[in-house]
Amino acid sequence: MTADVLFWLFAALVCGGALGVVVTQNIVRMAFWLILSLGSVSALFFLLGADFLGAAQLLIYVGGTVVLLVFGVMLTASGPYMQIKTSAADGLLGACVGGLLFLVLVSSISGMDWSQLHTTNTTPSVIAERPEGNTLRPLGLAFLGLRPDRPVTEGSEVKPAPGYLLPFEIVSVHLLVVLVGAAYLARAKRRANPSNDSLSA
Amino acid sequence: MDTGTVLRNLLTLAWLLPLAGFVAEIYALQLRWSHRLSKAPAQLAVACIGAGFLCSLSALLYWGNETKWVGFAPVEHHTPAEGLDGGDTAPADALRPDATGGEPASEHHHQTPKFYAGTFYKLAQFGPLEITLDWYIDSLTLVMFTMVTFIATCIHLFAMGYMKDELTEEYEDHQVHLPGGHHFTRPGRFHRFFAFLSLFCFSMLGLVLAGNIFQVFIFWELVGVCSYLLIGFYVERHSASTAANKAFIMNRVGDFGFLIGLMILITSLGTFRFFDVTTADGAEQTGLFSLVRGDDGKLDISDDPSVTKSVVYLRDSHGHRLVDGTTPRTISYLLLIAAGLGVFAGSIGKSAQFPLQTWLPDAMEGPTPVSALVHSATMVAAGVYLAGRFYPMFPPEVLLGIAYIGCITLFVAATIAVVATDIKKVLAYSTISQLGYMMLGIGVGGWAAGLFHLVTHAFFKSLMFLASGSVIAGCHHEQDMRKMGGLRHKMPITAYTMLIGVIAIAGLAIPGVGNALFGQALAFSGYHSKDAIVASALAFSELNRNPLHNILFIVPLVTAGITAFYMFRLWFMTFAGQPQDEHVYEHAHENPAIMTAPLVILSLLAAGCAIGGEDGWLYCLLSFSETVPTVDRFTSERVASIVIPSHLDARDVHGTAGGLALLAAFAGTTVAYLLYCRKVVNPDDIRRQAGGVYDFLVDKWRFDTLYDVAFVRPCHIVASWCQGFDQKVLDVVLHASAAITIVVSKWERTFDEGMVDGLVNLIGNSTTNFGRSLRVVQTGRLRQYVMWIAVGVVVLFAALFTALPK
Amino acid sequence: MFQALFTSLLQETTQRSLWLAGPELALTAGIVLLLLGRLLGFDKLIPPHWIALAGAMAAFGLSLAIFYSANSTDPTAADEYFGVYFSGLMTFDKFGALVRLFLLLFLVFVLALTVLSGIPDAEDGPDFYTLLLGAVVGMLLMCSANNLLMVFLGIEMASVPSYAMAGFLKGRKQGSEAALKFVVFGAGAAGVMLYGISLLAGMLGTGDFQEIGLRLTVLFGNADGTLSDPVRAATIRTLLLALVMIFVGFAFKLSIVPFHFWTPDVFQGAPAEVGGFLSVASKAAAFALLTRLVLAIMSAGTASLQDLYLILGIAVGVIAAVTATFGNLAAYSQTNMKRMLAYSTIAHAGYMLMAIAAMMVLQSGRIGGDTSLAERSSHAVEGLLYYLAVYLFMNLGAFSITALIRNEIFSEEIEDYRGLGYQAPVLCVGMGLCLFSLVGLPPLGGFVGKLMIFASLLDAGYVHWSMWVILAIGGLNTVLSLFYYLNVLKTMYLTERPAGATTVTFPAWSSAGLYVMLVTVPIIVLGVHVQLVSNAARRAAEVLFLQ
Amino acid sequence: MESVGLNAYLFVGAVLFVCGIVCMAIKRNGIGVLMGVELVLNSANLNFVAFARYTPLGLDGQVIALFVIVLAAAEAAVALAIALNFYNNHLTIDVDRGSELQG
Repeated sequence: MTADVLFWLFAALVCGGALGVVVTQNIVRMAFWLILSLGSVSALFFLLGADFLGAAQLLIYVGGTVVLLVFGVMLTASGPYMQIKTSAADGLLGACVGGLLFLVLVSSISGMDWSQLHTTNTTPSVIAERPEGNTLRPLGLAFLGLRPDRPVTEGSEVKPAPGYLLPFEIVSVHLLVVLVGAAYLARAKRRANPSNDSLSA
Repeated sequence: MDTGTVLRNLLTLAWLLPLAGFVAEIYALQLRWSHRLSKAPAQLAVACIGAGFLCSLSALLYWGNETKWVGFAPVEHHTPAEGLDGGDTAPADALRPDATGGEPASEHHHQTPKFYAGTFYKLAQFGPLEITLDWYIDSLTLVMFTMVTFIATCIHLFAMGYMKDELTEEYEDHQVHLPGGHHFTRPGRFHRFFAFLSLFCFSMLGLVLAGNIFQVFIFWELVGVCSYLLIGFYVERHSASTAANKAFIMNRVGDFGFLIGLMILITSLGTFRFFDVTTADGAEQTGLFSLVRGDDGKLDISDDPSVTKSVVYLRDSHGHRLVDGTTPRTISYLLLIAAGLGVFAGSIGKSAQFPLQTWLPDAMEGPTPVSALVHSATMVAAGVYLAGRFYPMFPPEVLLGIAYIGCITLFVAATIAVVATDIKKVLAYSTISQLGYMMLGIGVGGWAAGLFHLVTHAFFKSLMFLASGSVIAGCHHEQDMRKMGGLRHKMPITAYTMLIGVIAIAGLAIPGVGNALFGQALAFSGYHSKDAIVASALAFSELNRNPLHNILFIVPLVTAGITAFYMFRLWFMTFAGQPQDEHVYEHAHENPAIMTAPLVILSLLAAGCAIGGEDGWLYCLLSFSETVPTVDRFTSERVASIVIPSHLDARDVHGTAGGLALLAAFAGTTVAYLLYCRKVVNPDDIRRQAGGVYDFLVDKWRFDTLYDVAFVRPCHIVASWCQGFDQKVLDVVLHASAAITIVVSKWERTFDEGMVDGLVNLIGNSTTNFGRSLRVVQTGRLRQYVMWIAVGVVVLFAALFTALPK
Repeated sequence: MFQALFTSLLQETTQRSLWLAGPELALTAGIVLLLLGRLLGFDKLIPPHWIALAGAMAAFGLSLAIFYSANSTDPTAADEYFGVYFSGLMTFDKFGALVRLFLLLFLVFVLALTVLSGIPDAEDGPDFYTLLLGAVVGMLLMCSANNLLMVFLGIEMASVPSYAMAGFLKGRKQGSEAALKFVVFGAGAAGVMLYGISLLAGMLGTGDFQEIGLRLTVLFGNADGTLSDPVRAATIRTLLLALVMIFVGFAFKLSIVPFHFWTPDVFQGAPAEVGGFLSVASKAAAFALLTRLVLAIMSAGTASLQDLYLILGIAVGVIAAVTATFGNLAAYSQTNMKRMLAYSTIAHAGYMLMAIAAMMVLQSGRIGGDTSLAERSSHAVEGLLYYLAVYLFMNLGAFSITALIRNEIFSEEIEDYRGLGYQAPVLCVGMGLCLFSLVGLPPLGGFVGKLMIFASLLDAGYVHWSMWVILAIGGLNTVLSLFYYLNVLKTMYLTERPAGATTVTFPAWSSAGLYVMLVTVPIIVLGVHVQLVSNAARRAAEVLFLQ
Repeated sequence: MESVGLNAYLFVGAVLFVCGIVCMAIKRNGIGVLMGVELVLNSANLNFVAFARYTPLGLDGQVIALFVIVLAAAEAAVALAIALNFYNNHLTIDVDRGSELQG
């Protein structure tokens, strides 16, 4: 029961925050609404028993990404461009398209009966145990490529279940590459001559 | 070396020389062996193609020598009964040479293989399908090679004179007006012109030498590219670049059909080759012709009478049905028709047949040598050549289609030519009309007749184009016939060589005179070949009881008259009569020998190449390599009852058809003479130039008195006898008929230009406009792009959702 | 238990996975070396492009070795050699090996081009090459992905460095605009795709490609209805939604209408070298991945899904036809060479998507029981691979020649190419070959590729007639495309160089001239000697249709 | 069994998704557009975690979500750098000003 109340509370905060981001014209307020919304998402993660993920969400998103965005706001919000307003027509058009999209999504999802879908499960892979909190250790092992939570056996042989060693490693390469790129772009440029394009490199 | 190898080597040399020439010429300036004012590139081009001609000619002679000249003399024709007897038992596979090509294996009446074939190089292999460079040499190939290289040599020589304006650093193009009253000036492009000509010769020869349909397609496209380059030679002129584009578009439309035909062939027959080969491991791969026609040239159709269900059994070169396990290999009859129509669509585009004929008159924007080479004698002939080469693959329904397309084309084009006043346009329409004759000939089963006309037409049409080029050059680029007249005095060689061409195309003959010598009427080449076509058409329409098919005979017959009419009209307006424009006349002059010499040579051939008619060497040579022997009649009952006549049927009606055609030609000539030389029924002209006509006649024409006595005087006497009444009747009748013809032609021209051209232009413009309007979607606004993602998801989902079966 | 798992993981990783991931590792080593070089200062001694080139060559060599060993492996031992690695996240087969080979060969060519054309300069070199190699690592992952997570990861890894590369000339207004459009559009498409992946994974309870088919069979297999009817309808609806959303991600990478908007803007704003890279590499990788994903989904052999598959196939075909037509029409009125090539890229994506459509339709017919269709759908993939191989050279050729001409005349406007044909014959003949091949004129490679794709459309037409319509549209499009390509050549060859324009001297026997020849000669070779690649392509395609 | 089921979470996810897309489509401020991207990615993450809880996807859902967070951070970094670069060149962050490339 408590969980229900908490869910409705945070769900309202998530949706409200997201709507706030859309509706607000002021970029600083948008950042505030975004923090609210994403923070509440992390609360929902906790409710779903994904404690590590919830923490990561708070740390990386609220603590990292959004702060990055706020930096961006501060660096770019100067002078007359502080408020760049969306015209009413654009807003209306966006609302229409968004409404249609929402209709499509909800009409598909709401008809689903997930429990019925998965009781018919007869695939070789066993239903994994559903994470109910305390996911730090299984997640860590999964990143190393080990899945004790999801043993797959064929006869007497033990086969490795999908482990995530490769993406875990390769994503670090990705981060490296991306940060190099971001640093390059954000570095002070040498040809500070935006009005005069020269094609010769 | 055996005969096949020698022939292959000679023809390959003739084929590749122009390519070498092209490479040298296009970079003549870059490679610094020539400069812009030098004629060296042209000399190189002439040398290449001239050497090619010598190679081809020696190949032809070698072949004749090796085969004891059997192909050059008439063969005793079978009676149908004999043909039937021979049907199954004759060792007809002896008609085919050893599969690797070259080795004669014939046991037939003569010890000569019908053709030599082989593979240059294997490009690729997709499972059972090989893509190869093949060669295929029969007498048709040899004749085409010799004809193309010969005409090309003449035209190269002529062009050296015609294009000499380009030998300059600053060529001023008088037809391009820049703002400020100046003309556009650019460096001359003499070397480039000859480079393009060489490339064209290479492509055309490759097309003729090709041993599989895919290779034909490749060179087909190359020929199209060359044509594009040459038509658009004066690229700065808007009309020239438009015409180049138009030619390319029209051709591509046809090529699309060609491509579909190719795909059907590859998917259902699995080979592109014309001939059979034995692979290294001894397996026999049957070529297209044997697959469809077996060894006896007949389609092996299932008995099922419905066209949608009947199939053609595929056979090997021994006439056995091919099997795939136990089921016989077949191709649906309908699919065969579709493939045939597809390939013929390519011919329609290239040979400017109805309804794709409009590009050819516009293509006259190119320099006149180009018109002569590309758009009269050779490139447009490629379509006819393909139809002839591919003849064994055409079931009777397709042939009927070919015949009707040819029939429509020849009539439409001829009527338009009647009202044209641009000298090159008249010739262009005449080309279309003659190509229609060829197609008609092939369609009604006169395979050899159609190709016969192809060769003779090539000679006299290139002659006439060169003569018109000579006129144009002599009159300082004046092309309007109404401003000419009397030019035969200024340029006699041009005029009389042209006259030979005109007589040849008109099909005039003096019956009875030559019979003793040749067994045929004394006539120039065009008479013989047109005669053969008309005879085939008559046989076709007689054998087919469907009254509609009579059109196929009547229309060409009438058009023979119209042809004579407009050709003589052209000649009379240009060379005879009184100068219409003193300025033009004053400045007109005969051209130097380098331009007139080719005219003379060509006129000899135009006059004499077909001596002997259907018993002459040229016709015999062509019919020697007929892949589908039309010894017996062939009857198809699938779609409609169609009977393809045999040689004998055509021979039976030859006298009738020839007589009628001759009559029509004389009628046309007479009318032209009356209208444009005598101008008896043109009251306006008579009123305007009343006295002048008589002076002109008395002074200038040698035979004037004769004509005067024979036609004019009686006319006048009768007129005075009838005291104006009869004259008025005659006047009204003739005038009305002339007016009706002109109105009809104009209407057709309007249709042609308004509808067909308009449609093409509409498509072109609307494509560009549509493309431009698509730019509006690309607003450059990021937010709209993102909006499209959402819209795209919703629309895609909605569309798929509604399409999903419930 | 734990010990057994650990041992098997260790064995799998060291004995198999690391060898098979060799090319990726080599590229990663290249990236690390580049950064170390800057850190330790030896980038002054060894220019960064040599390091990058060494990494790329090493990766290419490794992938070549893997490719040969894959092709020479005894088919009976195939079970142990081929199959998944890295605990099921990746899969190894001849298909992936071939596409990886294409990609790395392409990378080597692009690197050589950047060295020749001088983008980037010495100072920015390490950054540029890091991004380039990083993007290729992502593309390699896309080629062999076997899990929905790897799909997203691969696409992101390939895209994000590309965003930065698009804006690499950061002082230029157009460059920064292009990059912003690219990143926002790409992020939006990736978001939509990720949402679709989440729906699909949630619905099936797995992200593994092998299991997707099994799960779908379980869900829809028996007509007696383990699912009650309304739930069944909703499930199909959600499946459709998920697939559409995933398709959006691919459509963005492939620039399929209407998700193509970024393409012209980015290609125009970005350097031609980057444009060439994006137009070929990311397309090749995305097509490989799309083929895999489609086959994974279609491996569910239940007749009840046949209708859905057929409709999806037709829809893809229609989209492909629209894309090709749109690309060709919009290219008409372009005046900027790079922008025109961008639209041409869109059109070619349409042609290649037609192969996928043919494959889907044939597969749906195969599910209907006609087993002979398996071979035919493998021909569709063969055609796609061949087209990609040709496309690699012809499009890179067009873009690289554009870049080299830009270095000579400082312009990318078609108007400024007037009369170049006689001043720089190597460049212009090369460009002519590339453009003719893009049109699909014989005897060039583009013709063979188009022929193969059209042939499989013809085959697919026997399953559903709509494919013939697509074929007709495709054929018409080749006619349409002729004119704008020809326009470039016309400008180069049939007009004179205007007075006062820069005189270009481009020697044939320079390194750049040799490079142009090296890129364009394969176009002819592929058009003439088809077996060279078609055999490998056939073997690679066949393995996808084994079951 | 709780009364709040999977569909409720998916509903919240759908709201987030639509808000994110609309935000990207209508914001003229480049930074605002990037915030939209974050919303979209989070909506998918919410789905994954919910599926992890309620379907056999299990822990895999959470793993995927973690990777998405990391990738989103990387993407945000590059996107922000590009936005700043855009700002430097155009002296505004208004994305409507960048419509030089069009047609």
